[in-house]
Amino acid sequence: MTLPKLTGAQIAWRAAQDIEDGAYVNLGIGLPERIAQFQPEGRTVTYHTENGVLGFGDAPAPGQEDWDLINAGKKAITIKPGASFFNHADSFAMVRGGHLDLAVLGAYQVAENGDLANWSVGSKGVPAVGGAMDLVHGAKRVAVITDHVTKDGKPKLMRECTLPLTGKACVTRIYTSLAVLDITPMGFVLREKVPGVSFDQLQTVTGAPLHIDETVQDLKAPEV
Amino acid sequence: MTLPKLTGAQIAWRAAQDIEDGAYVNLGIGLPERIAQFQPEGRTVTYHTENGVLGFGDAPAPGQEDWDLINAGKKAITIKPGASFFNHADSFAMVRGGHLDLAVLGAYQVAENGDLANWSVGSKGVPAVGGAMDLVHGAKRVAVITDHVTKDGKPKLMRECTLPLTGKACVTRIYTSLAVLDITPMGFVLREKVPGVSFDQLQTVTGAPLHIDETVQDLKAPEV
Amino acid sequence: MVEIAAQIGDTLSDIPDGARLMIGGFGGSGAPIELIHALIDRFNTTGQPKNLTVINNNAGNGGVGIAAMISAGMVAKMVCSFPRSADAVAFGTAYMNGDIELELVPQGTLAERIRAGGAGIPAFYTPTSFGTDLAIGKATEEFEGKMYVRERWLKADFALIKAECADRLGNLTYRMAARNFAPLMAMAAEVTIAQTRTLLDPGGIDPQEVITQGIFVDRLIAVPSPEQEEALVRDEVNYA
Amino acid sequence: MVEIAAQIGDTLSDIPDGARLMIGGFGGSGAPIELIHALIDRFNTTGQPKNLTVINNNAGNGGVGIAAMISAGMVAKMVCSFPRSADAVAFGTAYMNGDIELELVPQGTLAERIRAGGAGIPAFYTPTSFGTDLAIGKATEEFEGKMYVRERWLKADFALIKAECADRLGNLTYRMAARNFAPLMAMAAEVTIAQTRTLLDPGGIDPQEVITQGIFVDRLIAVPSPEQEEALVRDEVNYA
Repeated sequence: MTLPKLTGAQIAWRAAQDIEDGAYVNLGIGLPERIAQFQPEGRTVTYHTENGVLGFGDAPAPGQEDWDLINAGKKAITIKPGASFFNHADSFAMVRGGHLDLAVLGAYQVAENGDLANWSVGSKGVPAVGGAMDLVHGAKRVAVITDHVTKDGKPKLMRECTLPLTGKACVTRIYTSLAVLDITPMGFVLREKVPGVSFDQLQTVTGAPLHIDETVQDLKAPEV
Repeated sequence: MTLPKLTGAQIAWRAAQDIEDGAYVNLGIGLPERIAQFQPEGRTVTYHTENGVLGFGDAPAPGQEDWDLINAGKKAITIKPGASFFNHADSFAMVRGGHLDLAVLGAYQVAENGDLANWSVGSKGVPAVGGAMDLVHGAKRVAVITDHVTKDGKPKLMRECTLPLTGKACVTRIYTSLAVLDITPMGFVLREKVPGVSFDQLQTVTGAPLHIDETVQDLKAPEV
Repeated sequence: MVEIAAQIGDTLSDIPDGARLMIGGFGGSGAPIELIHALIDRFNTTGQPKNLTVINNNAGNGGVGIAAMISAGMVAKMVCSFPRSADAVAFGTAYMNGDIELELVPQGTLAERIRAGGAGIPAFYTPTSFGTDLAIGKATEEFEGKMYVRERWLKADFALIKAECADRLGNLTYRMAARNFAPLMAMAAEVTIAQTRTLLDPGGIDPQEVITQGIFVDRLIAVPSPEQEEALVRDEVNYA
Repeated sequence: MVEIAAQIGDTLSDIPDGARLMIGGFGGSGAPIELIHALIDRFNTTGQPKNLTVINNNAGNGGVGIAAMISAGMVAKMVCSFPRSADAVAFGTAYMNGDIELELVPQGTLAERIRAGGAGIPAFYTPTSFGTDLAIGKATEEFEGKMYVRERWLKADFALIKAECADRLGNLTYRMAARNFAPLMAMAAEVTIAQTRTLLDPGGIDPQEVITQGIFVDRLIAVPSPEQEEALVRDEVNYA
């Protein structure tokens, strides 16, 4: 069964639409980073990176990199007027202290109670955690952006995570290639789904019950 | 019995002789502050004040005060080249983290185990503690500078403090108007005493046993 | 996102009765006199806000600033390290009359509790106050042979602080020792209100020299010629 | 009091076997490459220091800096948040071979533990890692309805950091995001050794713009044209 689905860029576009004007946001390494390029016009969003920069901008032109000016993914960045630098303790005071409006992270698995697993696939290889365990407890809202299923087609949205947790009951919204869902005391509540995918089809590729408590909207994104 | 004794300025002078070149020092409000003026020539001492200044200098000339540039006693100060400003958490990180070489404080009472009482005379009046309880735990050495007895002639050096404590077992050296003493596992050990005061006379005005474990030197200070 | 107010009163109009206020300054250095006096103006006009808890190192001096708030009857409780001084008559009178509550906190613990509030650290251990009356009722524990007292974070509904420069994104710098508690309070309050001597466009402060980042600041008001508390006290000014 | 060294090796000659070293930098930004390479030089000449514990956010990249220390066999243990990356071959190889120990710490907890070490706070509570494998064996407690994990301070015998400007009293500034862990490590180490691009007389740094105060710095060495780790890694430089 091949379902119509959003590309990674389209998921990022969809997540970008929900970021309000004036927000302070941390975007995780990888797919979440792409959200910045789809920021709707007329909104001012200030991006935070764990290594001590607030208010950074686009990547510099190739050859223009300054390697003292990088993001948490160790990619070269630029700064916007009004940016600031600070030490790592102050940076995580912003995170842990609840000063960020939103953190958007990738996920291996998300459970219906909001548990997130995104740092370890188990015992093989070198483990690495970075700032993910801090971010899930700090931001006012923690959203996940991910393909709806693994590369093998297995559900990433589950009753319980089977991989090591990053944080318990921390995710509140999920943007996937097939749907937008909120996590509520009921579990996964479907807010939007891709047209052409039925509720039953979506349930089949989701590892926990989907709930509906208001009209489900069409999940649409432009070609980006 | 009127004993020959040092003036406040002379006690401050004596305490100043022990501050090594290169030391970072916090001087308590009042008598301890006067130590700075007797700093021996050729030594560089950097003074810390709780409200976020390292490397301050003398008081400004009258009329030249800048009330954004004060010490913990809220007196106007000046800064020396190489001074720095920082916030209160960083200031007490310096204190609590053990980065100061020396704190010199006043005392109501000091016990033979190093307990210090210098913040409260009991339940009457408005209590105030300031930074004293932090300073006694932070500096590498905590010294006290005080008259040997109270204004009523009662001992300030005691078996146990009767006034509310500032800190337990924190004082290591005491400079008084009559003597210099160290606090050791034995209790008060006499290092220097004013010529003309006998050991027995000194014991009479001290509320705990005085010990001797090496030659007692004469405590002498110039007219200052 | 920071709001830039046209009138100083606009920045303070939603502070309710019973609010917890952190107010910057150590003695007069860094005291946001204009913000405090604007709050007194509102109280004198409307009777609000009252029953305030005020967190500051001291408890006001002379007849201005926090002392004037106390005299006006706006303050139910002070949280501070040093409420006693030659000029702290307003607090002393209220305290001796039983009209105001006092939570006395060692200065370094006060600073660290405020930082903890801003940094999401609900409790920490400090050697400060161990074995003293100020540790009564608090958990203690030994670490590496030394005894420590457990202290809790301190947060507030509003912080009122005084900056030297601000940009329109809320980044702040401070003048000399006027910095003291302000950067910590900006982190620990739900709403941070800063008066600033100069207000610049974004980029007007070198990103390496920002002391308080805009993320911690909610409202700005330009006060180009701020009063200095110490000078007012020496001039025996009474704000009433 | 700060010592100003004439030769970079002079700053490092007393680091013993088994020492705990904090090394500044996040990836290559802020990595004190010259100090690290001088320490490798000493090891290559004298066989010391070895069995080091290194505290850094990462675990080295390519063939330079911390990666080269690991390849040289100087490092017994890494304490870090993110030892995995495309270029972290030296650590990955040593780890998979069982030749190096790893203490994995969430990044914000790592920063706060180091700050706590410098600030005299032996333990604190953080929400970070609650309910995860990284909290196993740690005390937990509920505050105001949320669960927290208790973490301990982290200290070191030596810190090696990279500054942009220093004055002769040890006051430091940093360049852009190269600041990261350095100010915290300077506080938490018994002996802090800083390489600096420029070395100024006292007063050369505005007192309001000092980031690390001289009280936290013990040794300075001027390195006027420091290498950038990221550039060395891209050029596939191997320091051996």
